[in-house]
Amino acid sequence: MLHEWLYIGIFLTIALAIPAIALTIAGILSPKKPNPIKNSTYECGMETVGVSWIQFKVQYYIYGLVFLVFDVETVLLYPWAVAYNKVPLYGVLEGILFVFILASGLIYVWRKGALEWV
Amino acid sequence: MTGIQILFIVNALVIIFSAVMTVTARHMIHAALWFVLALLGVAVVYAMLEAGFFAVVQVLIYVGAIAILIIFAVMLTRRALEDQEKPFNRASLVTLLIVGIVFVGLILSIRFWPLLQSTTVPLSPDQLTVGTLGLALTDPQQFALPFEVTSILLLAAMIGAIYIAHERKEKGK
Amino acid sequence: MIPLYWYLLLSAAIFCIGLFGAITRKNSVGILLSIELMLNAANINLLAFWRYLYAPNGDLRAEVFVIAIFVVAAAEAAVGLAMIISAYRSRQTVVANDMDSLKG
Amino acid sequence: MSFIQDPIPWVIHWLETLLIGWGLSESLTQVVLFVLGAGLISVGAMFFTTMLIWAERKIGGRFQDRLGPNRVGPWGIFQTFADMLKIFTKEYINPVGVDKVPFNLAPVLSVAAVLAIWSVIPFSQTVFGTDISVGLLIIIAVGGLGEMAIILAGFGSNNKYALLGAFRAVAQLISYEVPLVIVLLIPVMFSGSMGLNDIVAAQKIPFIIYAPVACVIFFICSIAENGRAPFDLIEADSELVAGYNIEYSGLKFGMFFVADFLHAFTSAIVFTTIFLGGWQGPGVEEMPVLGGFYLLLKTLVVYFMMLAIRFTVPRFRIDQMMALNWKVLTPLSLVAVLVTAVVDKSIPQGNSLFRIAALLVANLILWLVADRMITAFRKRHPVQVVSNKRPLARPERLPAGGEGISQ
Repeated sequence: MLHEWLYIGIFLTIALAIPAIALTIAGILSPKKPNPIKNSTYECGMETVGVSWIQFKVQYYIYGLVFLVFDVETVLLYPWAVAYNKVPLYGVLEGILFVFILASGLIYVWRKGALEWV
Repeated sequence: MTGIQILFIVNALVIIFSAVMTVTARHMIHAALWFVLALLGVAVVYAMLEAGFFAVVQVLIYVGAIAILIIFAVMLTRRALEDQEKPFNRASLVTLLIVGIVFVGLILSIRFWPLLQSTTVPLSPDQLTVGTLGLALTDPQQFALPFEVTSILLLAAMIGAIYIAHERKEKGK
Repeated sequence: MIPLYWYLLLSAAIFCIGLFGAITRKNSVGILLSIELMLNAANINLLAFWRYLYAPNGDLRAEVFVIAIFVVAAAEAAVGLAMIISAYRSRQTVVANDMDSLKG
Repeated sequence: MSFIQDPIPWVIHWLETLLIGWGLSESLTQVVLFVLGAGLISVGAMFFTTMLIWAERKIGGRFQDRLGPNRVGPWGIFQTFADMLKIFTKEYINPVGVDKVPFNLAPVLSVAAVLAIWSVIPFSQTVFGTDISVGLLIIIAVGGLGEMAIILAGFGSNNKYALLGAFRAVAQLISYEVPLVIVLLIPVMFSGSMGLNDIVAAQKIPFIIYAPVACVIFFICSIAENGRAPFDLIEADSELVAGYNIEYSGLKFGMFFVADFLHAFTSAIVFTTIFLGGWQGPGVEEMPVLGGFYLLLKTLVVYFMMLAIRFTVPRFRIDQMMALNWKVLTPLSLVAVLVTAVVDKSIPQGNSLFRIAALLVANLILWLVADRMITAFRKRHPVQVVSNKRPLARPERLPAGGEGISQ
């Protein structure tokens, strides 16, 4: 088990290293002639007005919220799905109850109109 | 000192450093990004404990969902970031003292605990997969109730959060 | 082979950092982050105890507890951030000290 | 097992004995082999992607009645290398006010997040990186790292448009992750494991036949996760200057492109592994090396289908895309999980032909019902203009009172 995670760790390190090395090589090869106009932020030829941060609408948060809840609930269903072949019928029914609770949440959000992108 | 111990110490230092940065960073986005690094470190700790499922779930839920939600929320409330001011309230020194005492107390309380010397035994292949967990979660003799209650808790949280956060259209008129 | 108390020390350290942040942070999102750190510390402890003390007996209580903490963390983040956004909308602040009125 | 039947484990075994013969310890040999294997797989994936960029441009050209690249080398096959050479020598522009660490970390992370998926893919019966028991969840989890990369890019760029683009991209990615995660429960249910090796081994008959609805949902969601047409709102250049990567230049920009192409191919291989039986095919028991060819063949077919969709289907509007996800795919995937769980449990075990037939019929009924419901819904709610407040190009057509102009 641990050596499997070691492999994943090594793989991740290499996966991070390959683009990093490529970027470094390109950084060495590439010319460096900065000037203030080139380095200005790309905003339709205008100076950046204010901080780059602007207000976002709450819809992003709502999607994130629904996603979070669904993600957590689904992840909890994975142990159930792994054991699916071994659990008796009532165990499957429990999983179904779980899915129904999940679905009722979706219906609530839908009826509330929180899923509309306006 | 074996390789895995060195790995643990490096990882622990990364976690603690990023946790400190999370708590002290002035910019909330930076705090959230340091928080993500701390979470990834914690996922590595889980993997070292051979709790593979929880390591992945940590990345999936915390990094993939909670951290993104937090960043969304920071963006939504960004005008009040107060970058220039001190990030702490005036009780910070007293709190530092209290937290130090708590930390020392925690160490002292686990110092002479008899079970501290327990060692690990290799896990059975059944425990490495989450099959047994899944069986236990649906067994009414064991954890079927907590399993369903968690879903109700999440449902309640979602309904509550949507109710609070959703902008009601008719309000403006 | 890592001794059990290493995990406990790490978790105690994270918990104390989180505690410090939860008490002193002005920004309420920061408070939430600190609380999540504390929950993570608890999770490390639970899984360490599971691995060292309970796994040999096939006892799953610690794992179920970890799942519960994940769910609580998610619920807390969802509702807490929604409240912060809502409070921000009505009072234009996320500083916890300024949220001193019970009116919405 | 002879060399012809299964060369790669043979080579690995030879290397292992060689390294141990040199006096390395058992665990160190393991680590060296891991590094070698991981390096080979990642470099191989990157190289293969480079070739696929050419193929994609060529095929895309054909779809659009053009020739595609045809100057560098025969059939323009070296076009990508020429492009790479060019982009390697391009200047990095570091705009003022960027947040250095997130800005530079984002391209690296976006490639790494896709590359990491390759660590769990089984290439044949005997050739795989690792048979970890949570492989399926790892594939989803590293997708979360890709989302972090987009956020880092958007935030680090110090640019309104980059930030807006990043948030739209992340909103799309997390939305489409929901049905993806739900639908992946079905293969796990069938195979009783989250390890990809077990999932492939359980597919003597591919899961696409057991669960076609889940398969289609997964396919749509993986296209959306790629951010390719018809879901290419991440780079909707007519609406958001270019998306989150607007401030990037040189190879840093190129890295996002590499990640994009790599992601397309990777999701094709993931789709093949989970629903089309991976390396399964006739004769793999005797000749495991054939499995690799089957996998490649199936993956290329899936990839070609993705290309065909990309080059023929017009782009969704963002509200349509979100509606498709939350109002069609998510409920449908939940119902698909329910139907599969009930049907599979209620039919007697052991009779595999009957089981397939029952599941197939259940899926078809589900599909028909869903189709009917969508049609009925669209009849009740005919398509209407979402926003009639947009500024008109011709002022004389302004509605009375000039209310039509939105600011």
